[in-house]
Amino acid sequence: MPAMLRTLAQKLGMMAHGFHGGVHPHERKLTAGMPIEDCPLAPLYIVPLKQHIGEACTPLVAVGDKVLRGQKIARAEGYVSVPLHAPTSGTVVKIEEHPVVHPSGMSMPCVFIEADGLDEEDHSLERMTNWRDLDAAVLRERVRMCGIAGLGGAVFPTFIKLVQDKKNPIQTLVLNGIECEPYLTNDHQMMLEQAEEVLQGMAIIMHMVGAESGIIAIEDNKSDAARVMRQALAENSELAHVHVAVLPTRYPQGSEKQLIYSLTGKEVPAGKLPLHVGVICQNVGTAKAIRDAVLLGKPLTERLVTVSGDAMPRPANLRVRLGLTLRYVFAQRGLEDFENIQILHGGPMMGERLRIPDVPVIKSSIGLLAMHQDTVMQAHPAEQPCIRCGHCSQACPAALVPNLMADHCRNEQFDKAEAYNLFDCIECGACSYVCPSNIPLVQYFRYGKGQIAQLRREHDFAEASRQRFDARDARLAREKAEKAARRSRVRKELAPAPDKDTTTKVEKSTNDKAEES
Amino acid sequence: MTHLLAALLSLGAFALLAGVVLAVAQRVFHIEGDPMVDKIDSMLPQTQCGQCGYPGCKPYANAVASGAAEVNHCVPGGERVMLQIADLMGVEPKAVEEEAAAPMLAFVREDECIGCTLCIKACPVDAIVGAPKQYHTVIVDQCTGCMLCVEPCPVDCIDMLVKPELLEHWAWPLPDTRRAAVGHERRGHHAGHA
Amino acid sequence: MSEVALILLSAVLVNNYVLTKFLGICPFLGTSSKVETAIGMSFAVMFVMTMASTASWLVQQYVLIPLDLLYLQTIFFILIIAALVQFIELMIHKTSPVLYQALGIFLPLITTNCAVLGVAILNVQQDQTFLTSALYGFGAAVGFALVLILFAGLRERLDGAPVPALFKGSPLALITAGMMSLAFMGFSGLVKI
Amino acid sequence: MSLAISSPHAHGGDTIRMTMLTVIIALLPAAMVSVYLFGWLAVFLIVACMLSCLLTEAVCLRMMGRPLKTLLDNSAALTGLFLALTLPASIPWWMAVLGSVFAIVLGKQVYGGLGYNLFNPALSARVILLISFPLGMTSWLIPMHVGPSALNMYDFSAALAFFLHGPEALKLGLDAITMASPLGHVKTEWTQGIGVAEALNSYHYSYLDAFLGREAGSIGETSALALLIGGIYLLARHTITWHIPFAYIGTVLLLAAVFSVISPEHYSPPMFHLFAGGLILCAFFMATDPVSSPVTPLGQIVFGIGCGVLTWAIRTFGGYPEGAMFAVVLMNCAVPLIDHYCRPRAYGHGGS
Repeated sequence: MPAMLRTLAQKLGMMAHGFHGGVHPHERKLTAGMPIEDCPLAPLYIVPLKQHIGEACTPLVAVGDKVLRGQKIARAEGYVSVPLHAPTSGTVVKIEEHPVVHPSGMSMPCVFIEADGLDEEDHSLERMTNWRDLDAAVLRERVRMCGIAGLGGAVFPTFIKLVQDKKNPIQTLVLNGIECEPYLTNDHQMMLEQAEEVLQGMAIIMHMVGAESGIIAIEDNKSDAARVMRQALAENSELAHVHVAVLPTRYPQGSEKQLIYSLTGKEVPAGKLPLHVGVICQNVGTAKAIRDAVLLGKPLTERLVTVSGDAMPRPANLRVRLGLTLRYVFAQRGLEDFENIQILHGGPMMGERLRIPDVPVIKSSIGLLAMHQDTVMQAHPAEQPCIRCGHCSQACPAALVPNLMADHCRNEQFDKAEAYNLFDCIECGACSYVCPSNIPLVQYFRYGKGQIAQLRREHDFAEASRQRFDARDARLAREKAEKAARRSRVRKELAPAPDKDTTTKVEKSTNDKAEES
Repeated sequence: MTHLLAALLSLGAFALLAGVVLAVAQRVFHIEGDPMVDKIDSMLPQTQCGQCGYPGCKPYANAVASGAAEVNHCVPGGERVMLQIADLMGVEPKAVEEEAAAPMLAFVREDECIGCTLCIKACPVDAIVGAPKQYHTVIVDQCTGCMLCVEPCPVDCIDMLVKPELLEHWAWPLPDTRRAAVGHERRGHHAGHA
Repeated sequence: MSEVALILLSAVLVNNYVLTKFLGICPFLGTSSKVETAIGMSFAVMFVMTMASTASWLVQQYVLIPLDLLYLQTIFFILIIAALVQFIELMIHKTSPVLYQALGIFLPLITTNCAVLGVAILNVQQDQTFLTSALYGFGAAVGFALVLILFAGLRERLDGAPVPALFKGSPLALITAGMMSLAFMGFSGLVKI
Repeated sequence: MSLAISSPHAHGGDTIRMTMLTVIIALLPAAMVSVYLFGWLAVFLIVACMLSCLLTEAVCLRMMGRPLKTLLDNSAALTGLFLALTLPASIPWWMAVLGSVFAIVLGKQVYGGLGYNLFNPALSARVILLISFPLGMTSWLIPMHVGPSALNMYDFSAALAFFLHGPEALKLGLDAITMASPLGHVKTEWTQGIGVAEALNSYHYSYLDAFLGREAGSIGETSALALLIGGIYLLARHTITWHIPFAYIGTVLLLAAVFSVISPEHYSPPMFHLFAGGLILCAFFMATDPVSSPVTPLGQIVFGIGCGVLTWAIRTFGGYPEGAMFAVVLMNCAVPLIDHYCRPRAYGHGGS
């Protein structure tokens, strides 16, 4: 009876279950259960110099250089950055701007590698089979060196999260196998086929951060994956304190903060990392990549990609080398004509719409969707006025008030938008999804965030300019005063000899110029 | 007579009382300068370009705060700055007369530069470096695009270039409400790339 | 105790100076474009109204009536109000220059706010005691503040609304105020004093 | 340069049109009861209000140069239906039409159309009518099946004549065809010093009749049952949430219960308040009008409590017998502030 009452209360929205809000879009997991296939190698690879959140990399190779698969071709710049590696063996043919995955359709410098077809690997990194005896810092450096960034789509450099902090000891590792976006199945398939490897990666991460327990989070629409993982866990004596948690399917459960709340009831404070509540969260694909980096010494040069969409002739779960163009990958699955097709990079809820298929696959490419033009257009009908129905606030996983926030962004009242916690918006799109007025709320938020960033940049620049201007003013005033003082002194001393005075003046003025410059 | 006297006295006494209270209040609540000037100054782009007719941003801020200048004279700040100032001053917004050009950068064609240092002296933010008889160069990160260096150059070797757009600085535009654009636009690009 | 509540209710809701007596419309329309400004104005008016009604009661009882100077009532009251307004103006200029700027001309214009003088005069006409007159002045001010802030909230919400050109600005503000006034008619008869 | 279009590239399929249609469907039981009680007069009133709302909306859209297909969002039709249901059956046709014009023009279009109105359009029109024509708005016809009435409202021609020309056309005195509403009766008796229990007694008040709708009142607000069916339908369809109706009705019940326990002679009992007047209609349909109510759950609860307090206070102490629509319009004034101060605690901000 209490259970029934609970369900009724939840149905009526009187009681929360798991994280706040959320929606349940049509799953459309066309590729569920399809075995992972290897995408064939191609003659040309394009490696953009920035594939993660943070600073872009600096190339280490020059045109004409021969590279091996896994060889480092670009160096990380700054702390929030990881290096890049050649996806196959071949020759660097050019380093120039090329369109990349970005909503603007703009270009960025990319390294072009012409494959030699041999796919020779670079074996310079030794295998760390003895990782249990190694210091966490050594393993962490390995993870960084191998270029691993969160493969769930956020591409935050992974090594940064893998720290042991005395103040905030990590108790729990959450392995994220939620995959709540429609269409996407690559994590699902990885858990089905490579459960052992994923668990090895999990053990390595737990060793690195000193976590005592682990949770493998899976939604109830992937019960087969949960079964496989449970079985693999049963066979694995090492991971005694790890369990599989099956959560009700709801988008955006895969978002780190929402997932942590669903599992532990803890909220990550705004502006803080999950480790502040003693949790770290890693995607299953990332765990597998960490395992490959440590056990096999293999840098990140490939990833699993769900190639799907309602316009995809033969959808599949593919293992794709980074740097292959989308056009090439799509062609492998029978899609060559892009007339009336919209390409989405990522899932339909958070993915970017790409303008051309000639951009390369990067570390964040969780899915490549080919959608019918009409399907995408139906999701973007003409915007109507907000009727303030509040469905967006009910759906918001961050408990924001999207419609009011969007009003403030539209009216350029950015201070108010910020006061309404604009920067806590995770851009999951649940609000736009439920909006009966079809308001592109997420775009308003992105506009607001972009404008605020730009205003801050402008303000900082203006402030720096003002300081330089003031410094210059002060310097000019000082020089003028000095000049006047010197002049009066000189005049006093040399008053009887007028011709000499003029020469001094000339000399002095040239001195001044030199000083100024 | 006494009635009139009473009226005058009481009114006078009362006025005196009010006067004394106000005089004291004036002392207590005395303020130095105009606090609005700094607020306005912090909204201005600090190009010091002088397009407002004042010798710099601070003087213009002064003029606006004192009511001597309208809020719409800052050309590089454009509409946004005008709206901010109007909002702060509580006055009706007024359109900026001159259209703000795209953000510019000064660029010295070094092979033509004669090293006269005139541009260096003109630059209000010390964003040009160089010694006499040496090539001068603009520090890109510090140039405000005020164009004050162009005029003094005796050999006309300074160009104003449009500031390049950076991928990192790209910002989402406001949504377009005429959503049919999805179709048109795709057809356009397809012709170019197919 | 219940008398206090009734006086306050009556002054705030039933006999609201703005919406049922239509006094003080000028600052009501002038300072309601932003909630922050409206709150600032509300406090200024609250201060002036409460002080003015108590001060005017004192003047009435101890100066005007004993000296038989009732014909000077208006002048005295205006003097009190003007002094109070000057005082609050100096204070706001010091403490919040932005609010000072935002209120602009409406701050000194509290002097000529008929609601303030109206409260002072009605107060002494109604033969109130010192306490009830203070309370009544305060209640009237709270009523003014309440509707001013509500109205400012409504007007802020209209920011960016595609209002037909004909109704942009004051016309729509007046229609909204009219609608509020109609709604406040619902309070009529609520308190019978 | 082509346009950037942000994710999500999927949509749940909700539309304004369907939302409005859902509310119209939810009002059908009440509309049917109104036809049962007031026969053709209810039909005329509903048709007149809906048509004139649609027509006015069309004219407004035309004048503002907006596409006429906006009419299809059903919002004008809904406003018309709302307004009709809050009017007494005795109202002359021109008053109904005038009310509809007020609702659309002053209630909605001057603010910029759907989504921007500050007050519930139907209720603002109702308030305007009540204050402009107090008599016409408070003459309650004796409904069919309730008491002996000189007017047979099931008779098409008689009803039409009454609707177009008023009672004079049928040579009927108002006394022969009208009665007091329960709220009005209690209020009148109260002013004459008669206690609540006695007043209800003299009215032959029955809770069952009030629940089913066999009492005088506005055509759509008499039947608590029909309105509750519609309200539950709206809740089940997630068109509204429980916050406003529960907070609103709960507050009225609580206040009425507390005060009627303290002094049953002075204060009406809670169930009387619940079934009387427009409380249920306002709580489930008017106060929950999304445009003029708060967005956030906490705000909605505050809004509901405010409506409840005002409704009870005006009914109990005020000059008007019914306070529900005043309460909602009054609380509409406070919505922007409620929204601002009752935002939910965002994820990661404070809390445990």
